[in-house]
Amino acid sequence: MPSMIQAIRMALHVGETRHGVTDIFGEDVGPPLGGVFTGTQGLKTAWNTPLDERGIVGMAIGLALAGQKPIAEIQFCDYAFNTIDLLKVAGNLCWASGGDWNVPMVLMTPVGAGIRGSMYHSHSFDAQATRIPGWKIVMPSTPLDAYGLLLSAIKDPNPVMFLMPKALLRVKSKAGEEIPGAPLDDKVLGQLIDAPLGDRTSWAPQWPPLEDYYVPIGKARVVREGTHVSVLSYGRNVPMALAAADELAADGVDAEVIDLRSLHPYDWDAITASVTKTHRVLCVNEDTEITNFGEHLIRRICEELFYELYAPPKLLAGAAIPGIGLADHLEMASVPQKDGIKTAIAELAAHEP
Amino acid sequence: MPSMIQAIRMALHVGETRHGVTDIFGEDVGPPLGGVFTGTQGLKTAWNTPLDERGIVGMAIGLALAGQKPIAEIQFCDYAFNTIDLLKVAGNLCWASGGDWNVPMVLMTPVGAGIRGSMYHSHSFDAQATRIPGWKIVMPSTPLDAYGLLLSAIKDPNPVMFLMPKALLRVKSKAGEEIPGAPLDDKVLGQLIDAPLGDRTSWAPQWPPLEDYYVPIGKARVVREGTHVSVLSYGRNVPMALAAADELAADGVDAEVIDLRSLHPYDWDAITASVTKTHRVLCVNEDTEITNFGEHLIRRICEELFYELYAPPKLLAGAAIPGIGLADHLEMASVPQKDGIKTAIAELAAHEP
Amino acid sequence: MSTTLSASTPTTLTSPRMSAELSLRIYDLMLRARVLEERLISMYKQGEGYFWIGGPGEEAFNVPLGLLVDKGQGVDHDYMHLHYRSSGTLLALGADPIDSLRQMRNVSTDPYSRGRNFAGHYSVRAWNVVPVSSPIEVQFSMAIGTARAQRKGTGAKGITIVQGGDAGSAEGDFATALVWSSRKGHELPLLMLVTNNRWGISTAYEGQHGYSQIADRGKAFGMPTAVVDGNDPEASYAALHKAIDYVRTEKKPYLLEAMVSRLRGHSSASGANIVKGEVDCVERYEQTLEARKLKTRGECDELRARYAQELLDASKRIANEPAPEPSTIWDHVFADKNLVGGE
Amino acid sequence: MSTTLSASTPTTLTSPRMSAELSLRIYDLMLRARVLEERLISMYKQGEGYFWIGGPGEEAFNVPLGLLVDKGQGVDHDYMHLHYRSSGTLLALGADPIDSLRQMRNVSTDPYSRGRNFAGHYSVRAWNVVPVSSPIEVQFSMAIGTARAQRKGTGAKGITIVQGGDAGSAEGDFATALVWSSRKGHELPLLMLVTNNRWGISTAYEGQHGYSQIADRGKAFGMPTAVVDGNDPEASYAALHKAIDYVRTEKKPYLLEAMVSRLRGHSSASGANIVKGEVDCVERYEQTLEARKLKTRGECDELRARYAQELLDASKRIANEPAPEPSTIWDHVFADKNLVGGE
Ligand SMILES: Cc1ncc(C[n+]2csc(CCOP(=O)(O)OP(=O)(O)O)c2C)c(N)n1
Ligand SMILES: Cc1ncc(C[n+]2csc(CCOP(=O)(O)OP(=O)(O)O)c2C)c(N)n1
Ligand SMILES: [Mg+2]
Ligand SMILES: [Mg+2]
Repeated sequence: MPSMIQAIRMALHVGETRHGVTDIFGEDVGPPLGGVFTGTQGLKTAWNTPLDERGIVGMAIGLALAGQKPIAEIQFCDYAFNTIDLLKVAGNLCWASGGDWNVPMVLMTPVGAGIRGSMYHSHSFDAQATRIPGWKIVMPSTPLDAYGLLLSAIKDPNPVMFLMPKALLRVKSKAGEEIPGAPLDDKVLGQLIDAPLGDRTSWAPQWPPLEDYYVPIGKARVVREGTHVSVLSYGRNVPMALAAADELAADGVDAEVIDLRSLHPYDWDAITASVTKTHRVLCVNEDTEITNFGEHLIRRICEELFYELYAPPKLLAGAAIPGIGLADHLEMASVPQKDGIKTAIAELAAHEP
Repeated sequence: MPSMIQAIRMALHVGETRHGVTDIFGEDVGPPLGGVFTGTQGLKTAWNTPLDERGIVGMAIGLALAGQKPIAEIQFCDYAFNTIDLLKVAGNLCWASGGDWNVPMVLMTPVGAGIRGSMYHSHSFDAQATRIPGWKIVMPSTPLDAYGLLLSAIKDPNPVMFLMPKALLRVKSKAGEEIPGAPLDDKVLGQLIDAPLGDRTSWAPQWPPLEDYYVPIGKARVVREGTHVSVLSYGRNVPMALAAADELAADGVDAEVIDLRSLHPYDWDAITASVTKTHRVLCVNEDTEITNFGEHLIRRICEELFYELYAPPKLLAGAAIPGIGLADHLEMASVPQKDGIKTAIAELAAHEP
Repeated sequence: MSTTLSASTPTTLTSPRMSAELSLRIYDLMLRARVLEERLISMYKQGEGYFWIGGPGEEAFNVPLGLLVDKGQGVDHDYMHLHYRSSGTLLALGADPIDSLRQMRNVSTDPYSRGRNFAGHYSVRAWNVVPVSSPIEVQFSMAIGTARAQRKGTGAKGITIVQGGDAGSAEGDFATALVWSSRKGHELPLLMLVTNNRWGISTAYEGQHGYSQIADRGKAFGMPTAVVDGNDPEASYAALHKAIDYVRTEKKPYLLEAMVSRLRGHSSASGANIVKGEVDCVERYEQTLEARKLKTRGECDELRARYAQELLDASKRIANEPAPEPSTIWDHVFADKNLVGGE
Repeated sequence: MSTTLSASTPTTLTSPRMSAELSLRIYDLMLRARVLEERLISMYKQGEGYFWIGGPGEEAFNVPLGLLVDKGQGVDHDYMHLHYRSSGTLLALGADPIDSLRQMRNVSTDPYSRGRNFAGHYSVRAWNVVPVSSPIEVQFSMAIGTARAQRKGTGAKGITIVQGGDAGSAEGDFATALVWSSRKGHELPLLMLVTNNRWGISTAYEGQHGYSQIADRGKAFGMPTAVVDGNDPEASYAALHKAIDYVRTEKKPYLLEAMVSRLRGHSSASGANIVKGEVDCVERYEQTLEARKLKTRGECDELRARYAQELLDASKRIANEPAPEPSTIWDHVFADKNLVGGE
């Protein structure tokens, strides 16, 4: 079964062959490397840019204004913080011009901890991203969702940010989550689309007959149904929360795990349905915990569903410190881990008004 | 009585004459203009930089590393969004070096709406600022607090952001809020320290015998005591909230208005004391309402004071749209106004569990 | 590779005499642009608008620019990433000045921003005029994108033109445009224009730059550069013509700096009053045309009076046009279904 | 104003013969630096660290740099804003290589970052070595600040040195350093160093730049520029000596580009294996010293083996040093009372 990074590569291939993608670019995105996570190997429209994130974002905006369909990559979201003003411009040109112009670009960037990336390969971007109006923001937790969300992003007439959970990029699809048209056998798929090590000058990928598949932007996915606690999460923390919930089932705790998938717009109906069922909420994400997107969800839940709550809603997020340290202990102590999620769910479930 | 911008100018003068401030700089900060809001007129260490915010922030970091005491200005916070990465570096050098280095710089920048600034002279910065670990963040709502917070910022060994509420810069001190050493008479003060219109080449300010006065970073101020509702705010919205509360007193609604003054670190004790007294919370600020600092306060209040709450906590903030429109109607509809605050307080006060 | 017309030398004499017809057309547009700015300033001073910024002093350069671009929509026409002093260019492109009055009044009929943005913040998709953004110099980072869509090999007939001021060239985005447009083997059809009025708000050019001319910065990148007297419409026309031809045929970058005046100061924030000691390109060109017997003083004055009256009437016509509705703040956040937050 | 030593010409011959003592000192430090990087790479490959990045291939330039700076704390000494390939410079300054091993192991005894940052991310306040930050080129924006604290008139004796790679010069921050350091009448004592290995991770120099040498970009700013063979320690020493003298005496900026090798690829992410076809400056200098009868092959091999053994022993010595405690993540967020959030 394909990994998330292979799913992303396949969606990009479908995008450039069938859906008008004209440029896939960023630092080390083109040959020979094809991306530091291999996400852009073998793509015919992939090219290497100068080492200048402002130029990369500006290039994408300009291409989009010229009616192209650019997909820009910022190598690590840690290096996107010198472009926030340009991301704001991308998000405001349609509004500023009263609808005269639109900016159909996709920005993809790896986010989060989990690869021992130390201070500058562990940043999250969800809180920052949700602060930039005019953007749609998606973040998959499975290869299939990555495939379907990226194709939806490519079709969208607005700027769409595609956040790639670094720690999940090499995780493979589960049964039942096949990518339509992709071979099931890892080896076969790898031989078709993975670039060889060493010299690649004569290599060309052989793409399987991939089919279109769309995950609508704005729709969450119930990963695990449950009745005691609603866990609202996305990206890397979704499989963690699922594992925590499964382990807790033994102790009779039945948690519902929801993968938001879209951070903006987000699926308020799904959140409402779950909270009115479980009456207990845990938001989990890796971003720093002061002025965090999970706090927006909790604020809105408190404003609109206050009397549905049988326990104080809880946020489990990254420590509000300047970076994530390299040493294992430090990283573990800085972002949510399975055991912490488990404890938080159990406490919420045990809480009686 | 002095205006907030005069109070800021006087604090900067005290800083450069008595507290080691070596450089006060930014676009149009030096002669002849002395700042687009006159905040840096007549200061001996004020100078004009190139039009390059990244250079301005980098310059401040470098000066601080070299043991100087720089005060950098970003002309409008709307133009600070291309420097977020550098602000993050300023906030992480002490942590990254395990305490080897520190960065004693002050960054001041005008924020918020209220001067019909349209899309790029109306931004708020409080949500973005509170997302940058390693920084202390303050925002005054009176001239005296501006004076005392700025002097505390100058003395602080860390990077401190001094957010200047644009709409209040020309508002004058109230009785009882005199700046120690400054003449009470507007005309007298103006003649001493305001630069004349026209040619200023031969002008020099005459500084009154100003005294040190410090508002500790991290301490809120109860602007109005009340028992029914706690209004947590800062900057421009504080006088609005106060006016709303005073008007509501007639209808028997007794709201407590708290000016946080420090956004990071913030005064959790003051918040706790107020909420455990009133049991009803309204957070008011102008920044966009998705992933907003008020949502952090509400999240923490819900986590730690849930059973103290007799009503759903409420946030009144800026609309989550790409900009603030120029036309009056548009600006009014985009950020909190007095009537909206009044309604929100009244609804909370009327709410029974 | 690099041509330099110094700003001081009387370039009118060096440049070939222009046809009377074109001279008069340029003069007419310069005058219309000047009168438009004066109307906008009076509107501001009479409280009919909150803020003014614009281009009095740049007409001699911006009008020829508007006349020389290939106007239209899409990659086969020229993209323009302008800044906030471009009224001359817009009028030369055929914009109706009444729309500038509408933006000044921030009424719902403002076609450029629906009452949302400041005066001079144009946006005309049908003419490839991308929205003017207030943040200085970001247009230089975006322009490389439209230029790439028109690069050699695409078959696109258009080029990209980006314009900014002198102080703004200190932003990294200016360097971004230089670096990205000149990559060997990947050059972009990008014309970079710097209108140098020797000021950034209150900050003088002197003491802020290490080169004598901003155009010099292009030389290391192997692109042609030039400096032109932007107060001379004929020299400007010639310099722009040469630069645009080069970019269009070579599909490579070019950096052109124009020395211009700032006749009303930076903006209404500094009073928008007449500044002494600056060359007035309209007056200067009127003298040239008088000397050439193409216009008389009387004709010029009469024309100016007529245009002023037309705009005064126009401002009255729009006096009762409605302000945008508060609820419209939610419009156009997205190009498709407008879904803010989550529903 | 501008001197250019081409990277191709055999600059060893043109540069005056160096004293035997200094030659041997430089060689010794180059070798120690090389052996240190090799130890770090083996530690990475043996799972004793998570990530390696460093300077094999830059020793011939970085060692002379470390020998030539005025070392100490404060404005009367030289500030160094380095990047992540500076082990040669640090050893030349007198750093103990064992501390680099500690950072590689991210143990609590790592004096540079307390186990928080990647290998090669040095910080030594006592020597004005500001913390190496991973984001490319931000050091160029910060360096103007320490340089201003040392500008003409302050009486400060030190200068500021900033170093980055070739690809990174595309960032706006590189232009920021050029613009701010060369402002007429406000020049800064800033030495800008570009170590050009012709790669940015996997992206070749060719096709990414519009100039033949990055140093050319300094010319428009009126600053002296030079290109030196960074694989030649004596040419590098001479070029650095000249540049540092100029900056120290003139208190003005200078841009020096060194052509260097990248002997182990970009980092451990690309395998950290030996790359063919790159000049090895240590081997090349050993041949020079042999030719000059200052060293024999045997002495070189013996020295290398000894240093390798010393570092192997050192790595064993620190094998049991403790990892940082989880609770330490909260330390040093602030320089004073550590108050995160609100208490
Ligand atoms: C990024 C940014 N910083 C600051 C400002 C505020 N500002 C508006 S115009 C201006 C001066 C621009 O000078 P110049 O680039 O020479 O253009 P000019 O106005 O002289 O035509 C400044 C500092 C801004 N709009 N954008
Ligand atoms: C702002 C930023 N963008 C991207 C990266 C990822 N990155 C690390 S090193 C590197 C290449 C740097 O190349 P160069 O500047 O030539 O230095 P070299 O590594 O070749 O010495 C990149 C893209 C980064 N660290 N910082
Ligand atoms: Mg200017
Ligand atoms: Mg390199």
